[in-house]
Amino acid sequence: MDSLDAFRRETRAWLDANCPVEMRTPVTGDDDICWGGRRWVFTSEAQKVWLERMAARGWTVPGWPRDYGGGGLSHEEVTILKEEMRAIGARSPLESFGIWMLGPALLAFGSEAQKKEHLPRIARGEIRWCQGYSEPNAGSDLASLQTRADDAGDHFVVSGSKIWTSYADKADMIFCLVRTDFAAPKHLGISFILFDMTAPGVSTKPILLISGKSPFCETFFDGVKVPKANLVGTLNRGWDIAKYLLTHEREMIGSGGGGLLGGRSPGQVAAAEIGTDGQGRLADPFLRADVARAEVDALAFAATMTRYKDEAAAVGQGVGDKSSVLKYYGTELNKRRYELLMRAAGHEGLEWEGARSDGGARPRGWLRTKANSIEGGTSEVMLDIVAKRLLQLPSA
Amino acid sequence: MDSLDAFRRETRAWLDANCPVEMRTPVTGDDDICWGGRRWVFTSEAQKVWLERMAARGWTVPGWPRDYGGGGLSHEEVTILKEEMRAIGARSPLESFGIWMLGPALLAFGSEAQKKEHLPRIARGEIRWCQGYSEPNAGSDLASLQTRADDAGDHFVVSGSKIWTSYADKADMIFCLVRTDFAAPKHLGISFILFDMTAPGVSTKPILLISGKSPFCETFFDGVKVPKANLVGTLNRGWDIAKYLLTHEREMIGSGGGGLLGGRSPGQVAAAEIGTDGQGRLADPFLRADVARAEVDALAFAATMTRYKDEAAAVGQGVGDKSSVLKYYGTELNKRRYELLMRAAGHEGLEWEGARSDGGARPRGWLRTKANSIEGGTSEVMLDIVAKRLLQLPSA
Amino acid sequence: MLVLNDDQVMLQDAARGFVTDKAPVAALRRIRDEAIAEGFDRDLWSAMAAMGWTGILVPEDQGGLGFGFVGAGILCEEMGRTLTASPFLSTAMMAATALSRAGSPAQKERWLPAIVAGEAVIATAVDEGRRHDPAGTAMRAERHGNGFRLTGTKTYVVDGQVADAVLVAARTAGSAGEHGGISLFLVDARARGLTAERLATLDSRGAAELTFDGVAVTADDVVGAVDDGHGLLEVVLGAGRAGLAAELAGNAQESFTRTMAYLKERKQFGRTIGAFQALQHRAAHLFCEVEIARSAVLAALQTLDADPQAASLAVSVAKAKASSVARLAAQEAVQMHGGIGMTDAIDIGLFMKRMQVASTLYGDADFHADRVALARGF
Amino acid sequence: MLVLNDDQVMLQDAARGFVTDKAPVAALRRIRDEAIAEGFDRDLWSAMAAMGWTGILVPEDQGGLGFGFVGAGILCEEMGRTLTASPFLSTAMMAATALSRAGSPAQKERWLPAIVAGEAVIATAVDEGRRHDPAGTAMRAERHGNGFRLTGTKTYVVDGQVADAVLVAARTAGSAGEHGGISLFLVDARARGLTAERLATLDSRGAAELTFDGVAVTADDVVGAVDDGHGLLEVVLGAGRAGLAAELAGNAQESFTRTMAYLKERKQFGRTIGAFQALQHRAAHLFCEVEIARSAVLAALQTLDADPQAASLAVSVAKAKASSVARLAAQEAVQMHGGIGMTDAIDIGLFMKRMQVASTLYGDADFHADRVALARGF
Repeated sequence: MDSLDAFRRETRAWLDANCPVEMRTPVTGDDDICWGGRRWVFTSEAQKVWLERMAARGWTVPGWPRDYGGGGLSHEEVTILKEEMRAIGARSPLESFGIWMLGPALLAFGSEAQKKEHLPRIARGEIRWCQGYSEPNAGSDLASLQTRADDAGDHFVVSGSKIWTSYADKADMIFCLVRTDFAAPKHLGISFILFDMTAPGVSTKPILLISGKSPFCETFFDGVKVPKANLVGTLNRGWDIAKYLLTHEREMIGSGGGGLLGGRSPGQVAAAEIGTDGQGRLADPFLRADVARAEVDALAFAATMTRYKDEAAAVGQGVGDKSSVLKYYGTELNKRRYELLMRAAGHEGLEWEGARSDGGARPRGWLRTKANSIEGGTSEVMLDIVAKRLLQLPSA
Repeated sequence: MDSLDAFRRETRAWLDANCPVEMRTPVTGDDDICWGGRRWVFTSEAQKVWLERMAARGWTVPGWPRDYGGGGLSHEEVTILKEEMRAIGARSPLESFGIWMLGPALLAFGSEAQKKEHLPRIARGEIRWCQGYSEPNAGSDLASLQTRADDAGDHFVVSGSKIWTSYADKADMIFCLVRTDFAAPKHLGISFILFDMTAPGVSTKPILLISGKSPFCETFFDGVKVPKANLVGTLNRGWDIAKYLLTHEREMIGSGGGGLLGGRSPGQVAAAEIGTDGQGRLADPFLRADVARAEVDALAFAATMTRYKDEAAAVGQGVGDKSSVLKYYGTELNKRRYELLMRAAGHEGLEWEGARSDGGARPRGWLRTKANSIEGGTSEVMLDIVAKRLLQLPSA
Repeated sequence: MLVLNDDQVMLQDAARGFVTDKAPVAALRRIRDEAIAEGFDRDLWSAMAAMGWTGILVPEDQGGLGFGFVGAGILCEEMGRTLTASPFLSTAMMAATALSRAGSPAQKERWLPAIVAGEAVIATAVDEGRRHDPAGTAMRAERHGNGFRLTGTKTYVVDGQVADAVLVAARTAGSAGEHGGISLFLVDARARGLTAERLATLDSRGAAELTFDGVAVTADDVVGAVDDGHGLLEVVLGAGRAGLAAELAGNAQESFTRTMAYLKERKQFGRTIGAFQALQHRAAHLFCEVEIARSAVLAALQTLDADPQAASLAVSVAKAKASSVARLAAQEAVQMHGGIGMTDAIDIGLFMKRMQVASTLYGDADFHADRVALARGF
Repeated sequence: MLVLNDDQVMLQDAARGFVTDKAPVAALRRIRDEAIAEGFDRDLWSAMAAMGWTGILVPEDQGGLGFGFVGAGILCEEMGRTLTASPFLSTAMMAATALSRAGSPAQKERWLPAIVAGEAVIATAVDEGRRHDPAGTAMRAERHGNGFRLTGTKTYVVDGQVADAVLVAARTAGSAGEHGGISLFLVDARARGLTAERLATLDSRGAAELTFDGVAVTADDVVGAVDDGHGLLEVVLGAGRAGLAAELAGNAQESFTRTMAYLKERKQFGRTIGAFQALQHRAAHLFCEVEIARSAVLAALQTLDADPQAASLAVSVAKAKASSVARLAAQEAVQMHGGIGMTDAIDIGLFMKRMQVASTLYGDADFHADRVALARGF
């Protein structure tokens, strides 16, 4: 424990000396997040300095090996770093699909050359990645994807289209599931490849959501040349990587739902906005009954995230199929949270533009949550996984 | 309208003169209901007199033809009779599965001889019937029933067993679904027959429910001889009668749920038991939120029962497949009602015996409702019917 | 009889044909995309007037159809199916109810023909905060000579951005929370001291915050009796609530219908998704809820026709139930459509947005469940 | 770490073996069918004492195991799985908590060894009406010489029909609704003026209504400080609530497990019913709820071990969540079992009956959700 205590002291001192004060204020919107990439324009000098200093220590990806631009920290050290950052309100220096998704996939399935090439550039925020998974006719049924990568000697030729590609219009590169064998059963003809979004034949088109935002794109590939060196893992065995990443993603989204709930709860927001009676009870009894029950569920869910992680850490594994429990429950809770916030808001929740409603932040947030139980695997798919894999109920 | 007004005046006068005062007090339990039958012991002279007087006018079954012991009244006249009985709190003179189920079936499918033989005795309360439908391995999947009726010349020989036979131990006769063709598709080898419960080879065994009551029996048939004259409708086409009766039963159970709700609602009971604040609001805000919503649903459901009946009457038909809507929603509402009553009762709802808890009436009632969404077709079967027949969703 | 009569069925058929033809959802998209500040299409409104809709609640002897609340509700339901934007609720239902029942002869003469002709829009201004709370009216109407001066702010006034006149609730006596002491005034929108700030809203139809800065009105501008306006206000709001409940029933039915169509068309895992039993059961449950909401709405409209002052319970049941069911229908519609459901490419999101507005206005499901409980003794 | 440590896992394994072997559900049926008035089996209780369970919360220096609340909760959970009837909650959890933390040396000496030996049953008497309401304590403890006279009635006292002593909350000052002024007394069950009426209960375990008619106690019978017993009472109730929450988690898991087994076995329409997707999704949802309830229970038990006086929020989250989830599990168990589920032939109904008792005692889901909301600032 002594060395961990020492690590905590050193970390605290370093953060105190190196985290710019501007980077110690809460993130209030997308604009405050640093995504990196070739075309990234820092929103402030502080944002740039903070990324550089953290990247130099490998602390943008503290748990990755040092050889690939990471911090080489242990599980316990990573936890301490996060706690100390939270203690001073330090923002994350860098967020990206490279950190969340591609990095773990390359660490598990990539060649040494691929790790050396891509991981350090992710860690330094030099390349921004997007994820090419879903297709218009392969939504929940991801494995039926039809985007093809045909063998052309030293390269593949990729044609087809993807949908729900997050920030494809802002990304530098894509990791992508493609079909390389049309004769095999659908799960056995899929490969996992990487390519540049500036390659000839790639185009993107943002998708307007009901919330008025466009975080997703349609992405089109028309004869895109991809060097064979960019195949990750084994040809036609890309589904293994996909499954690994899907599980990883669900765990992350489920926890993210909890993370969003980590701020003020609907009951606390309502108390601030509507007020309480003399005994401290929210001055709207019907709403109070529901926000109270939501609070119970949110706290019990937070305990579940902790328990699952502790259980997984105790045996040195991931959360596995139980990530479906987190994804399902976390996103449904988040939808419920915004329904309650809308009830609390009343007329004020109906304004869509203008300064006093912060550009309609409440209703736009409400509508945005409706996608939570669809993106990254629908609630129905999560329940199917729980029923089949965790409960071992028979197939129809 | 003049003749209806006259009918109302006459009815009111007759009821006033003929309904014993003891029969104008609320029914408080099963013991107050007159079921009739060979072995019936009237609980009072008034109960006997009331049945005889009503039966003499055909008003135990006011809508049946006069030729078969009914009152021959029109739809409007039946409604007036019921309204006038309700106005003085008159009890029903007779309840029975003969009135509810077999009578309508015989009117629609029976031979003239069968109608003449059975209907008047039902109307006068002389014969008590039970219904042999479900079997241990054919619950929701009723059509897979295995009780056999083998052709033995002038009679059938019936062997097998039924389950959930209501009051089989108290009934004089049974109307029963049996398999008469084992080679045909399962819906096409079923026949509808009638026989005496005192016939050799019939035995019954009550089933103890979780509420502590035993309204149902297991019923066993071991080589029971049934004359062929007791076949109703066409051989091997009994499923048509079964379907007709199932629809009829669902409508009745659904409405019954509403009928149970016709008394005090959970909110009203809770207000009487727990009290209200200075503004008339139930003095338990969390419970109040839920009983208020249940009240909204109960009132909207009551309007739906009225609407469906009015719509059906307007075109001169039954409610049809929409009976599944009533059965599903009505029984789920009734379960919810008792959950709320248990919440209101608190510790007092935990007493199972003794005078002050009226023999544990509250928790026993609560447990009894759990069967509502199972008996007469489960909620799951009702939802399947709505999905397939009303919404035309495809089969798996 | 809780069914439509022949005249009502004919009206329904005509209305469905009209909105399908003249006011499909694309018409609302145009209002949104072209940022039409009024929040509706004047030509469409004139066409409605030509159909007689504007006068549906105006008695025949005053130039209207006198078709009653069931008829008006039928129109709201059909408009709910296509998200038709118009001042029907504010003007042809609420203002027409107020004026035809409690207007002075001069007020009737001035405004009812204009309503019937589709030439006047009249908004009703009640609420002053984030919640619907008529008894909470605090805005002062101070006596001044023979008249009054109105001072205060009204939030989320439907059609307030385009109204020719405003029916406004203000306090001539008592204090916020009391039923007594509220009076209703009909104020010309051009009156000195009255300003409207347009609100851009979720449903693209807009609304206004109205500020009254010592607006002078005379005794002739009072609708109904001074100090005793709460009962009339309840009848006017009853018309609005029932209209919104009917609209929500239409909204729910249409998003449900579109979802069923999608379930029968979309394939995943090699099957039509409508064949998945989990979705079937949710669809069947939702169907039951929609059926029950429809019954509550029809019962409320019939009760309003029988006696508007005794309709409070039935109207609250309908508004509470229709609001909850339309919400469930919208949620299920988005979820069952999956990815495409969360995009603006299809109309489901527009139904959800309007649902939120209509379910909030004039009391949300909680507000009305509270009223139902009080009316039933708890 | 929100996981069991090795010692706790061993305890869990041993407990599961013990209750499966010695106290299956059939043992509860015997208590019911033979109408055993005490509500439990004395031999089983002695066997539990031999296992050390009775002393699980008694410190080692007072002859117990000192295993802590996580350990006690593990036992409750396992007993919840088989509906084991015993005075564990009243005596080994609540009374042991009160006495080991706040008992006088004489009280400890008199009672703790007897608790550990399985020779004493001590009930806690708090509520006076149909609802759990500790602050609502109205029963008077009037000063009389050096002691007090207790007068009043306590409803639904768990194990009150069999207790050797009763820990009773009474008012030495203040009035109902106030936290101050409550004192706790340990009263011999044979005291003059104390009568117990046995209640036949839903779960066949019984309870008692205790009537105190001027029962004389001395200052030596006070547990903790006079007038300041509310804090101690909350800790004692916290032990009871956490124990019930753990039991309810066990109850929910077992009825869920039995239902899953039935879904894999029962055939209808030519298929195993567990293959129907509508049931699968409900089962999967219920599994998630059970998982989340289990987490809340473990978090509460760990928080109690860390600091019982700071555990109020975590305990209320656990009791609220476990009560709701066990209710849903029981409802789904009966429904998914179909006809057989509504009969006494299988055990599912017994799980439902005990669920109702355990979820009601010491605050139902509403009571605890209200506390959670207050603790979180609304």
